Amino acid sequence: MSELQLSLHPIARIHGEPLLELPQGLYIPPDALELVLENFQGPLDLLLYLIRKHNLDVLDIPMAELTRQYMSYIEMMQQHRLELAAEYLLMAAVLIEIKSRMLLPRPPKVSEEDGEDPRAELMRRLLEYEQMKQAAQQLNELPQAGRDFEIVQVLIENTVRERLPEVSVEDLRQAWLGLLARAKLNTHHKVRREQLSVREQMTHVLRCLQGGEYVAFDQLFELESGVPKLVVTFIAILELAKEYLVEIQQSEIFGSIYVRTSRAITAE
Amino acid sequence: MSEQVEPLPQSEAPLPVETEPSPESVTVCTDLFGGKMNTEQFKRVIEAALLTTTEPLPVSELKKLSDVSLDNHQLETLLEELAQDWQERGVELTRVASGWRFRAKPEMQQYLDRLNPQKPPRYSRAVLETLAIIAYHQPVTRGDIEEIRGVAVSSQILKTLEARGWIEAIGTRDTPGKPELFATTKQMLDDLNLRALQELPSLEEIGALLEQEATTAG
Amino acid sequence: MSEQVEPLPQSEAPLPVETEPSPESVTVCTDLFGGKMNTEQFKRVIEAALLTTTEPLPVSELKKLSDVSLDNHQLETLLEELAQDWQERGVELTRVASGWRFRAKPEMQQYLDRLNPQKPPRYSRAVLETLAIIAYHQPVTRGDIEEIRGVAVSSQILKTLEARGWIEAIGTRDTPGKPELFATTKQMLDDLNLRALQELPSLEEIGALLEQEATTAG
Repeated sequence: MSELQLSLHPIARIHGEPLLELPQGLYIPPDALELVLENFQGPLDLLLYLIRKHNLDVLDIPMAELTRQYMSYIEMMQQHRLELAAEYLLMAAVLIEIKSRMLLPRPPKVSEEDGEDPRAELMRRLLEYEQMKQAAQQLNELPQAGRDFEIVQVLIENTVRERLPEVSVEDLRQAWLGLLARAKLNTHHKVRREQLSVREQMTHVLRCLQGGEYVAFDQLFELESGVPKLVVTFIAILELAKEYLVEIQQSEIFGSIYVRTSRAITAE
Repeated sequence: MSEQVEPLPQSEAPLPVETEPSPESVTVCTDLFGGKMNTEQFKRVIEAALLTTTEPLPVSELKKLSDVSLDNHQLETLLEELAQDWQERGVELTRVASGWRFRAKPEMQQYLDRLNPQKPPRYSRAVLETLAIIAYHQPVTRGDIEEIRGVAVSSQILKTLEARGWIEAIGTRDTPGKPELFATTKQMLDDLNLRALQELPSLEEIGALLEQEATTAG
Repeated sequence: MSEQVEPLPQSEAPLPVETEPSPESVTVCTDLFGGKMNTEQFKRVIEAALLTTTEPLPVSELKKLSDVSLDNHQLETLLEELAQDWQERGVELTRVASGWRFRAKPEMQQYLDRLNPQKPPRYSRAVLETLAIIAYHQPVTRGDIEEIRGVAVSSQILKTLEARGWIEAIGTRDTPGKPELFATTKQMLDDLNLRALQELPSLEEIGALLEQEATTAG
């Protein structure tokens, strides 16, 4: 339990834990001490720990006391051959400097800069860090996805429907442009706008004739669709005949005209 | 926080999913869970477990969710009840080879697709050109298409377009070999959102565009 | 009651989740969906979509599920109703930074952990402090973080948070070396089930907590 606590919680929160006391008769297993020392996040963390542990006032730090405490921890870390980050030594220098500045008599005329408490910057940093340290812990206590709650995920089987490619008119236009650009068919296959409707009608007529039987000529026309359509249909039938796709028969003069898909008879 | 002894709050109003509980199951489960968890609460736990797992959960796994030991039959009765509770929803509880799992009903697919617009596949240039030729020159034979494209047209291409319902053979040309004549279908017009073939860009426009390009390039 | 036109196919048994529908919502939705889909059916679609997606779905995405156009307010009313329907379950519908999503309630975790004993690793204090500084001071450079923490910040720490998708570089500060500026992501808020940074514990609260500690320690 206590070991778990140690690894999970900032050391400064464990007030009065005998484990953290300096060796005053009490035996500390060396690896436990190492764990404790390693757990400091840096000089600020260590200082905060000392301040809280010895009930010092952050806003009125007794520099001599704090510096002494700090130095003894640094020594202990060095004894245990812990890799001591440069920041720890730098902080030691800072503490000593503040301490000595406080020993100097204050100049009688207090200009704004000189008059500042030599501890002010250190205090600001300690408070700011402590705030963030606490914030970190609060963040850690918020429920986290995957750790403290699971996200719902229900399966979708996507075997249900195959997706088909979509084609737009623009795709067809591009395809045609590509063809034109490649081939010399410019002249060959020039087709007018109106002729597209003729082509469509040719397809329509051929569909009507699909049975292979003769169909009465007038049945191929839809009278209700208006004159332009009738003309187009007529041209379509002529075009089909020209391309040998249909044959047109009239058995007697003024008799009925019949159309059917062409048979081998018309072979050239 | 720390004083929670009971796994779930007991004071809750009856859970809304509760359909008429069969008296049998209630009896089984007040016995089963004693003061700890009632059937409905245990169902909520199973439900939460199944909803948060995409892999099917075997009965042997689901057993771990209970504080008391359950036999397979009891658990399966509960699972069937749960499946029942869900049957009107868009998601259903199903039993598959390796266990139980929730899945979206197939009829939800059309809606869910709207949220995951996977890039639709595209047709190759060969397919598009073939389609364009059939659209503009119909009725045409495979030979016509090959002549215009300058390369052989694989049967695969025509099959693709036929399978899609966009082209069909509407007859044969009366030349040696009786080649089939292909034309586009109404389906193709529908799918391209056209009322008639004339609504395709006219070839004249396309030609003009090309000439323009040629002259500006020259 | 009798003026409700017919919000539900009458042959069906009432859906198990249905709590007393507010008459207002029924009226709104028979109008909205006409003959196509009634409110309850649309709710089933939204529900299925939310259940099948791990990423939170923003209202703009959820709109795509409707065949008629809905304004944000109408949709949000429906979502709140849906959240209401679920509130007694082990799973709940919550609104987070990037949208709406279902999650298992944290009190279910003790059971779910039995099925999936592998827990994600806990973050070290160094990582957590770095995250806190980025969250509360963003945008910040690595240098800023180091100044507050009083020690060097290893690249590993930043990489861990980036890999989790919780922080990202959002630009550079215009000082020598052009150091990168880090900020937290929507994903971080989503993972903590928060809608906005303001929902993080406020610094004032944290300050109060500190004072309290200081006095109790004394």
